[in-house]
This record gives sequence, C-alpha cells and structure tokens, in this order.
Amino acid sequence: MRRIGIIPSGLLYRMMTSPVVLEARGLRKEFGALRAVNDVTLEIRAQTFHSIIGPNGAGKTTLFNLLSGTLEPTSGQVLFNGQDITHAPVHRRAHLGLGRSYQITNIFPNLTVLENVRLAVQALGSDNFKFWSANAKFARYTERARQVLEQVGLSDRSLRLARTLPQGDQRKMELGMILAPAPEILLLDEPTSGMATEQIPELIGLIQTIQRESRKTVVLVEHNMDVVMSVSDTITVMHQGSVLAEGAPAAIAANVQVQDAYLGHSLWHDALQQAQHEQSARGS
Amino acid sequence: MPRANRSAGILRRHGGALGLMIVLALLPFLFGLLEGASPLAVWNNQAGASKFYEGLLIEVFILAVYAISYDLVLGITGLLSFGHAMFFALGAYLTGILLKSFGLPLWATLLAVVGAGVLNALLFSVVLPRVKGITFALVTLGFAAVFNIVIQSHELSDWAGGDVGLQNVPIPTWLSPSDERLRFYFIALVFLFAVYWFYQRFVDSPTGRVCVAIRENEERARVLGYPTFYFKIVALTVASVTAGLAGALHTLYQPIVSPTIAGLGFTVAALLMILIGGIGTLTGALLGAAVYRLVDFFLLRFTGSSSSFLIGLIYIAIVLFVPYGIVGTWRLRNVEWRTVWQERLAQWFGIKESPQDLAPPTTEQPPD
Amino acid sequence: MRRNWLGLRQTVNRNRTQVAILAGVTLLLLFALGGMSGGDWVITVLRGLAVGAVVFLVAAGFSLIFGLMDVLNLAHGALFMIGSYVGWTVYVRPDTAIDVITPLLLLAAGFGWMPLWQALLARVHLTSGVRRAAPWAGLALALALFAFSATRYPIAAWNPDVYDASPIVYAIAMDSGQEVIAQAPQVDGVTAALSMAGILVAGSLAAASVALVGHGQERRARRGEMRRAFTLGLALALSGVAVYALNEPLTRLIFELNTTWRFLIAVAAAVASGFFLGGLMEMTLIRPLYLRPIYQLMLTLGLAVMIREVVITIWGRPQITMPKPALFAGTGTGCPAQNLDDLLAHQCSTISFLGTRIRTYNEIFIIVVGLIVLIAIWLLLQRTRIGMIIRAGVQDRQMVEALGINVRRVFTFVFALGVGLATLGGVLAGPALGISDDMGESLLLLALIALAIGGLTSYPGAAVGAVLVGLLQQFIIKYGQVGIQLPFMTEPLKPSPPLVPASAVLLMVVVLLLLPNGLFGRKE
Amino acid sequence: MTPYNRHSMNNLLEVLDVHTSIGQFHILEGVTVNVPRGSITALLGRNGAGKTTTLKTIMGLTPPRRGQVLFDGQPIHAQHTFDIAAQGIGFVPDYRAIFRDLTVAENLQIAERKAGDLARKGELIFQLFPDLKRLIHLRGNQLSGGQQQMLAIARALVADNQLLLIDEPSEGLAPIIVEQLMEAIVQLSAATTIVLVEQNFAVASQLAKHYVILEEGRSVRNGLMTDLVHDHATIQRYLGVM
Repeated sequence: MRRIGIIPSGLLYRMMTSPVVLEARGLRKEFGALRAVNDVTLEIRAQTFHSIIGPNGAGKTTLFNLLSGTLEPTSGQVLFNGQDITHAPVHRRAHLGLGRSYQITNIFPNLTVLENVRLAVQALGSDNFKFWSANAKFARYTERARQVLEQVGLSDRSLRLARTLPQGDQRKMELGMILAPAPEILLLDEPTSGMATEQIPELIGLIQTIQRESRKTVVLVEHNMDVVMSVSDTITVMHQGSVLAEGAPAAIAANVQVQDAYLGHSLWHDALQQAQHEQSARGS
Repeated sequence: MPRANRSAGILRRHGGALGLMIVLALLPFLFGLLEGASPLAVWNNQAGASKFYEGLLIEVFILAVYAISYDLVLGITGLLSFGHAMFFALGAYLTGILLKSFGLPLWATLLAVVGAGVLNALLFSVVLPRVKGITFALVTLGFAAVFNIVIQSHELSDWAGGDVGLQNVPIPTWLSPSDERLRFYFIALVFLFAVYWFYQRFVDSPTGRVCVAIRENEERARVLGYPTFYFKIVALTVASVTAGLAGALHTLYQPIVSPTIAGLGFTVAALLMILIGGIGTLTGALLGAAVYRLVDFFLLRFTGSSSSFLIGLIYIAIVLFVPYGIVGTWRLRNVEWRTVWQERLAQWFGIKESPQDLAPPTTEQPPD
Repeated sequence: MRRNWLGLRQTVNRNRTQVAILAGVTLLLLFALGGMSGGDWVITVLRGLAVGAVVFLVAAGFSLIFGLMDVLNLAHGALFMIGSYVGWTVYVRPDTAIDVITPLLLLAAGFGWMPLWQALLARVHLTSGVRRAAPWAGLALALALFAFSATRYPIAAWNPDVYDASPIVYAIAMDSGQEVIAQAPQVDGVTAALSMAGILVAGSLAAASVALVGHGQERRARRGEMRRAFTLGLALALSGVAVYALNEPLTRLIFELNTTWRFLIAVAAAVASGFFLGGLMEMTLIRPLYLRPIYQLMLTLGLAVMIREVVITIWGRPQITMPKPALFAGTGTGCPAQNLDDLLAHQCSTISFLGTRIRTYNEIFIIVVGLIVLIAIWLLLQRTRIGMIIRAGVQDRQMVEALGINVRRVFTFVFALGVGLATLGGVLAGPALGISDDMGESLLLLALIALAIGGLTSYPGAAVGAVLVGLLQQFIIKYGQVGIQLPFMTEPLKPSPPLVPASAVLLMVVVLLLLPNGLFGRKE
Repeated sequence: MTPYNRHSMNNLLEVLDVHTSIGQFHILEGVTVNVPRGSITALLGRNGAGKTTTLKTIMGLTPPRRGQVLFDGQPIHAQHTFDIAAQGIGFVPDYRAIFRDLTVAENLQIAERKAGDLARKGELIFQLFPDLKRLIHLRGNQLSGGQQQMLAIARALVADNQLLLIDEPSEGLAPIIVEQLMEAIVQLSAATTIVLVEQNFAVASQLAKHYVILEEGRSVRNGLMTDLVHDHATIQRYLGVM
C-alpha cells in the first residue's frame, strides 16, 4: 500500500487494526501452462468492504474459486480466522461462515424462490437428516427465508419457479441465498452482472446496508467503477493473475499503474484521457 | 394448527391416494362380481378370474415399489445408477436362500434383507466421491453384473440354483400366494401404499429437499454447506432397502427366483417404468409400473411371442413422442396453472401463500 | 536425445498413475509366465489378444460415436450380433442372401428418395393434429403393406422351427462339404412384380412418414440435392430389379466360389449392412434426440430388444455355428503345421508351437485383422480431412460447425462407420465363438468395460482397454485349468469360470476408482 | 414500414429485433444490430448483457426464438450453423475454441472450405501473425493464450469470409499481445467487415467505427463511436468504466 489517500481516521483505524478474517498466502493456480492466479497474497480484514477489480481474465474468479474451495490451489494457503482451510471441502467452509455468489447465476432453477432460499437457511441448521418430518414443521427456516426475501425485495414472488424470474430478480434471489445463513464473510462475484443499470444502485445499497448493519465482511468483484469507488474500504487490483496494487479507493484511482492495466496499452489510455479531457472541458 | 383442520388437510392432500387404495382394495370383489362369483367366494380364495387378476396386480404392486425406489435414486437425487436390479435381486435371493436353505423365520429373513440392503447401498456409495455421471452408471452396472455372474455361478448353485434360479422356496402357509392370495394381495397393497407414503414424506422432508437440490445443482448445494455425499448415501440406502423388500415380496409371491431379475434388463425395466410415468414424480413410477406390466401382459396374451418386439416399438414411440412421461406431461401444465392462479389470487385479494402450498419440489423436466 | 529423454520423463511424471497401472499389468503378465509352461503362456496371450481384437472392434465404434456425438449407443451389441447373422447368411446360405437383396434395395430406394418426400410434404400445409398422427398412420400402413408384399416375394429360406431345415443343419452340412440349396417357393412373374412394387411403395411411404416428423422446420433445399436423391433412389430400385432378373446365375456363381472367397463376400456384406443400418439409424432415430441423452439410452435399449427379437424370429434361438473358411480349415496331411511353409502349403487350421496348437483363425487371423483395422482407423483419424474433422468435433462440435462444416453429415458417417466396425467384429467372431442371440449383450458389456478402463472417448484407450480385458479373461480361464500357486497356500488356486467376467468388471472398478476418466481419458 | 422490411444495401448484416432463449432462460429480448459494410462495429455492454449470445445467434448456435437475421439481405436465422458459416461468416468465440489435439497447421486446414484455401491465404495469415509460422507443428494445447487467440483469428481468415465475428479478443492477454492483435484487426478491417465484442472500452473505442450497446438482452443505444467517446454519461451508465 504505497499511497493512501485521505480517508476517515476511524475507518483507517478499522482497516489497520481489525483482525484478518480471510487470508491468502502465496496462492497459485495453474491450468496446464496457464497460470491463472500467481502468488497472490491477500488479507481481508473483518467488517470491511473489500473490492477486487481488474480486467477480464485477470484471475478474479479463479481467486474466488480458490477462496471458496471450488478449486484447489496448486500451491499456497487459505486461512479463515487463522485456521488453515486450504483443503477444507466446500461445505465445511460454508459451515465456518463463508458464503459466495457466482458470476453466472447459479441457483436451483426448477425450485421455487422460497425453496431456493429456504434450502440455504436449512443448510447450516441441524435438521438436514430428519427425513421423517415434514418440511412444513420447520417453520423457522421458512420464516427466516421469508425474512430474507423481504430484505431483498422478492417476497411477492416467493412461489414462482426460480427459472421464471427475470435475470435481475434471480441475482437478488442469489444474494438472498447467501445472506440467509448469516455468514461471517460474503464473497460476491459480480453480483450486478446482467442487471439493469437502474437496479444496480439498489442492490449495491442493499449489500452495503447489510454489511454495515450486521457487521459483515464483504469481498466484491465488480466492474462498475462507480460502485466500487463509492462502497469499498479497500480495493485490490488484479492483473494477469497477480496483485497489481492494493489500497483505499482514492489511492487506487490515482494509481497510474492501475489505470494502465485497466485501460490496456497507453495508446488507448491516452485516447481516453483525451476524450475525458474534452468532456470535462465542455462540462465546465 | 387446530387438530380438525389438520386432519382435513391430510385428507385433502392424501385424498386421492386413499381413494385409490380403497378402490384397489375393493377391486378383487368387483372382478368376482363381474364373473358372477360372490364376494364370499373371493374372500375364500376360490379359483377364478378374480384370483388371477389379484395375482397380476400383486406383480404390479411389487414392480411399483421397485420403480419408485429407482425414481428416488434417478429422478429425485439425480444419480444415474445402472445397477438398480442388484438392490431388488439381492433382496429376492436372500429371502429365498434364507427361507429355503437356512430355514430362518420370515421376520428374521426380512431383517436380514434390510441389513443387506443397507450394506448394498454402502457398496454403491463407496465410489460416489470418485466417479460421476456416466462413469457412475458404468461402475454400478459393473457391480450389478458381478452380482449377476456370482449368483449364477456353479459354486453357489446349491443355494442360488445357478442359471435356473431358485426353486420352491417354502412360504409360511398363512402367506401362501396360492391358498391365501387375497391376504397376500392386501399385504402387497398395504406395503405399496406404505412405501409410497414414506417416499412422499421423505421427499417432503428436509433430507428429501436436499436430494432434490443435489439433482438440480449439486455444486450449489455443496457451496450452501450440504455435505452432498451423505445425502446421496441416504437416498441410496432408502432406495436399496425398499427395493430389497420388494424383492423379498417377489420371492414370497413367486416362490421361484429367476436370475433375469439380476440382469441389466431389469434395471432397464425400472428405467422404462419411470420414464413412462414421468421421471422424478414418484406417482409416475407407480403408474409407469402398472402400464409396463399390464401392456406386457396384454400384448403377450394377444400377440404371442412377438410381444417384446412390439414393446420395443412402443418404448421408442414413447421416447419420441411423450418425452416427459404421463405424470410429467400432466404436471407440466398443472404447475404453471397453479402458479398463475396463486399470483392472480394474491393480486386480487392480497392472499398470502401458506407454507403447505409450496409448489411441488419435483420438476416438470427430466434431469438430462 | 537428451531433450527427448527429458520429454519422456515429463510425460511419465504427468501420467504417473497410467504408467503405474500399465507397468503393473506388464509385470503381472511376465509373472504369469512363471505359473505355466511357455506354450500355455503364448497361447493364452494370443487368445487374449484375439478376444481383445473383437472387443476392440465393438468398443472403437462405440467410442467414436460417443466421443463425437455424445450418444451412448446401447444397441451396439445388438448390431454386432446382426453382423454375425448377416455374415452367416451370406456365407452359409448365399442363395437366401441374394433373394433378400431385391426387397432390401427396393425398400432402400424409398428412403433414398427422402429429400423428394420432404420437399413434396413441405408444400402441403398440415394442421398440427394431422402432423402428429400422420407419421404413425403412414408407418403402420407401410408396415402392413411391406408385410403383405414381402411374404409374397419368393425367398428360399430356412425354417428355425423345423430341425431338418434349421440354420444349424445348414451350417453342419456346409462344414461337411455339402451344399444344400433350398428351393425358392414357385411364384409367377406377375406376383413377383406386384410384390416388388408393393415393397417399393411401402418403403416410400415409410420414408415419407419419417420425413413428416421433421415437418414444419424451415429448411432451404439445396440445388442438386433433389436430382442426386432421385438418381440414387432410381439406381437402387433398378439394381433391385436387376438382381431379381439375374438371381439364378448369381446364385450359381457364388456357390462355385471357394469358401474363402465366400467368407470375404460375407465380411463385405456384413460391414456394408452395418454401415447402412448405422446411417439409417442416425438419420431417423438418433437425430431428433441429440439434446436428450437419457432418452437416447432408452431408445437404443428399445432398439436392442427389438433387434434381438427379430433375430430370434428369423434365425431361431439355438446357437448356430459358422464353418471356418477353407484358408483356415485344413486338417489333412502336413497339419498341424510345423513351420510357415507347411502352413501356406496345406492351409492348416492349427500350428504346432512349443508343444501346443495354435488355431490359425481364432488366434492369428482375428488378431491380424484387428491390427489392420486399428491402423486403418488410426490413419483415417490422423491423415484424412474427415479424420481431422472427427478429432476436432470430439473436442468442440459447435466450433467445427461454425467453420462451415456440415457436422451432421460427419455424424451420419461416423455412426455408420462405428456400426460397420461392430458388424465386422460380429462376422469375424462368428466362426470362432459361435453365433447366438445373447452374444451381443455380453460383448457390449465387455466393450463398455474396456472403454471405461481406457477412457470413454479415447481411441488408443479403446484399444488398450480391449486388450487388457481380453488378456485378463484368458489368463483367468487358463489359471482355472492349470491352477495358480499363491504364497501361503498349499493347493494351487483354481479360479472358477464365473470369475472370468467378474474379473474384468473388477478391473474396471479398480481403474475407475484410481482414474475416474480411465487410462487415457481426458479430464473434463 | 415495419422494422422487418427495413433493409439497406449498405448493411452487410442486420439483426432485427431478435429474441433468444437458452434452455429456459431468455437471454436476448429484442436486439437490433445493423452492421455497415467495410467497417468494425463494436458490441458493448456489461457482463451478461447478451453480447456473446448475439454473436452465437448470428452464427445459428443459439437460434433465435423471434426476429430475423439478414446477411447480405438474405434471411439466415433459420439455417444450420454450417450453412450460415459457409455463406462467408467467420467466428472467433470468446473461449477461442482452438482444437487442442490438432496441430496449428491442422487447425488452419480444417477451416478450408475449398481445396487450396490455405495455400492462397497463407501469406496474408503469416504476415499478420508471423508467430504462427514458427509454431506450425505444435499442437493447440501447447500454445500460450495469445498464440491461441492469434490462431483463432487466423483460422477465421482461411476461408473467404465477408464478415468476422470476434468475441473478446483481448481477454486475459498481456497488453503487448493485445496491441499486436489490434494491429491485425485494424489491417483486416480494410477488406473485411468485423463485428467485435470487447469489454475493454478503450480498445473498442479505438478500433470500431460503429457501436451498439446491449443491456439486459436489449440493444439500447447505437451510433458512431466518435460520438460515444464524448458521451461520458452513456459510457458511465451502460459500461461502468472510469
């Protein structure tokens, strides 16, 4: 963190001192010759809003898969609250308090919305193997699912089959599925992809509210820079599998390297700068 | 919830099944009346058309239990197993061998069948973490093939009867399928409905829902925190035990056990039954079993030896033209209809849904 | 050289499990040498390879089909069996085979005109109800018409229900050097012509009904396609009539041939029938189901059941034999052959080697053919454009299509080729293993096991898997005879016959547990 | 005049109000794209907006449920993919789709539509991508990401294609490689019409003459790239780049 801009001191304090929840140490993943994630070391501090940005193919999703356990790293470690979970199976991580969403909508398409969320609640309960009791008996799961659906604004569609929902609502439902078991840390992989522009602030606002109110840690991969800049406490920029820079939003925005990586070669960068310049000239 | 209300709910939800059970219970007497035999004659197991159709229906009931257990594995949990016949055959052979060669009492035999069913399911589950999809199908096919070979082997022929099969299994007289067929009929009927009821409950329980979730999207279920492996074991165990008990009933009814029930063909029969009825629907498995057995019976009766050719033709036609099966096709319309109406009601009257009225967890589409 | 060596080491490192398993098998093979005499060992290896060759022929076709179009063709075993029976018919009863050609060609002519029917039907507007019902009505009518016409067409055949006229008797007669030509039922020219016309109409009707299934899908007719289809159908129909006219001279000609030549013709006929059946099956039954794998399974299973029934109806239930061709049947002076000269001079059925006898057909010829096919298909895959398309298509069908290549035609070709390989296996296995209605199922199981071991879509995997299965089986059989001396056991252990198929299955289970994608399978 | 009859000879490709579903999901819900001859048209939009599906729909890989695709004035939306491609459309998918087990030479040969295509086009291809000549005997899976991308584009050049559909050519590549690719695409656009899907707006804005913005499966804006570059509000709103 070379340059830290002006940030509220309380937040700075939290960023520097709050314990590390999730940590990646020298994480590497190779697919054949391709090194998708290359020696990534990352610390996610508790109750912060941590965004990961970078161009397509920078390895953000692979990193997510390593953190959530969908993929096993070629080398390196993943620690959760100091505990090594590099080789812990996916479902164990969920029980530890790790929830994740996917870039592509990943749901139970032929179940109802309520059932999708209810399954997410039930997962961490202790009634999974009660095969002799009717589902209806476990009203607390359904209650919690309804509560979550209310929170994400889907309570009026709870009985529709998930696949019949429009894309934006499916994303909301997914968010509900992650929120439902009240995990300690939420890994959100482009939760706004496929949503209409008007809906994005709403969803992001929702995530932010939840993060603040229930003191959760959020790790977000996102392309919409407006969103990233406004909500993040910390931003990590990835490029070609490695961490290019890390810091507070202001610092990242001012980082030349980051701009280069995001905009490609300087030729194109210059052109855009020029365009921006013209625009601001006209605006003023 | 008030008690009266609750029993009314049960009646509403299971009314169809109860009605069907009553109709089936009365059916032998109806057959008797059509033939001119009095209900008393039917009661006393006198020979006649009624007794004959009782036998046919007993076979249907046994097949229905077998089919529903396969539906749990393939249709509900989404495991493509090609060794399901082994579940059934193990129960059938074990019953025959224990009754005939070891002279065990019936209750002990059935207990052993249940135990063997659990072990059998565990055997199938051992490979689950390693192999998926078509490879799982091949491995299970392999297990069943080995069982089929071993059971027909010369070394075991003293017990299992080699490639002729097990003959003359001694059946307790109170259950004799020839002298006490009506009693047998009722036992099979009650067994079928007990299994059906259990399966409905199972699918509607937390465990069952997770099984459905595994079929829909196993990766997602795992990320949500379900150790999917154990749920698959549970589903396989339930299916294995029920199929094994169906096998036991088969032996008790037939008194002979032919090795064909251990072959791939018998697994395929289960697949056909649930495909005819509608995969993943439970009810469809029962319907499919009935269609399968009855079509087979009537074709054999009216067309003689070329019946299997015609059956093959009928299956190909079903595949091409009724892809979702009978219940599947019906339910496809029904769920949409229901969803539409629920939304309309909510819109007009502000009615909120109650948890019981959740749309059924089963799909309208085969998991392919 | 050094770089090469490094490359090898890398390959070994990357495929450690594969190498370990293959090394283990080789070691076991060598170890087996200690348990039996050298002659026994050689003959067992040869037998294993021969079984492997037959299994390979079935497995290779199955794997090509599965790899390219994701269709698990469970009728493959039944088609293998068809190869045997067709081969047997052409070989033992060429007169019947020639009689049957005419109706088949006429039937094919109707299907050859399929594009014409499609174009014709496209001009007719049909309500959805008619569109659904008409194919069935058409097929039923076609079937009835065919049954009516075909039974009136003169065919000299056997009768499986009468022992004296059953296939078994004809095979025995041929083996002992007699040729019994059954008399065709006497039919006047008018009836024959009428029945031929009826068959032609039935074929056309059936093809039109099938064409109706795809009715309503927009499809631009290609120029030239119509004319080609018309010419093809006409050629088929005319050659059908020609065969009818030349029936007697043809029959005489073929009976005068040496059995070796006849066997060659039988092989060609079996392969051709497989090719034709495969193509037909893909076009009519498999094509509508590419997106519904479970239903493909059910369909191919249904087909397998039907084929078996047809076979039982035509050839009867009992196992029938197929005499060996003259080239491999010599038993007289100079046999068993002691050296190569003897073998060539007397065309011996066996060779003397290390105190045992090796059967030339069963243990040499089949292996040689298997090797030739292995190399031929490998060359086809590696050196031709269609092979390139197949290899590319196995990886990414959609991209091949997006390059402007008509993948459907390639699909049809590969399906036909795969079934052709199976029928080749069938006709080759006939003289060695005998022919029965359950041979298809058991061979399909072996082929599936071989593929699971080798990797479902890998061509070398199919070969290695098949050989492993064959060797394992034969060694277990052999040890069942001579017994195996295990440590800590006083008596030699004799594995019992049921262990033979069971061992292959166990091998499969073990391999799949170690390598879920098989030895050469690619991780998906 | 209904939009369905609106055909201009200036447009090589016209996608008219196309709706596409994949399985049960409606992906495209009204996409209209006009591609003028002899220039690059960029499809822009956020992840999941339907850009890739639009290309696939043009290729017939995900046939449209509704709407029309006209190529050179002829409807192609009801045709098979291979027929569509054979009329002169080259496709470079976002996952590159190099045939792993085929050599570079074979990867190019397979794209021949008539014998001798490669011989005629070889010079052009190797001039654009000199690397490929050196790698000609390597197998697809031995190439790096950039080399694979070059091969994927080269493969689309072997046959005589009037139109190239290129999906995310810069994805996951080092800037220096991206630059090479861009140069090649600029050269190509002199003779061939190109539809480009590009996430990197800076890259797209430099290459393309026309743009179409997709959002939630609908085409929402189109026009000249020179205008878009100045329209910061639109860029911000639909593309979300800085």
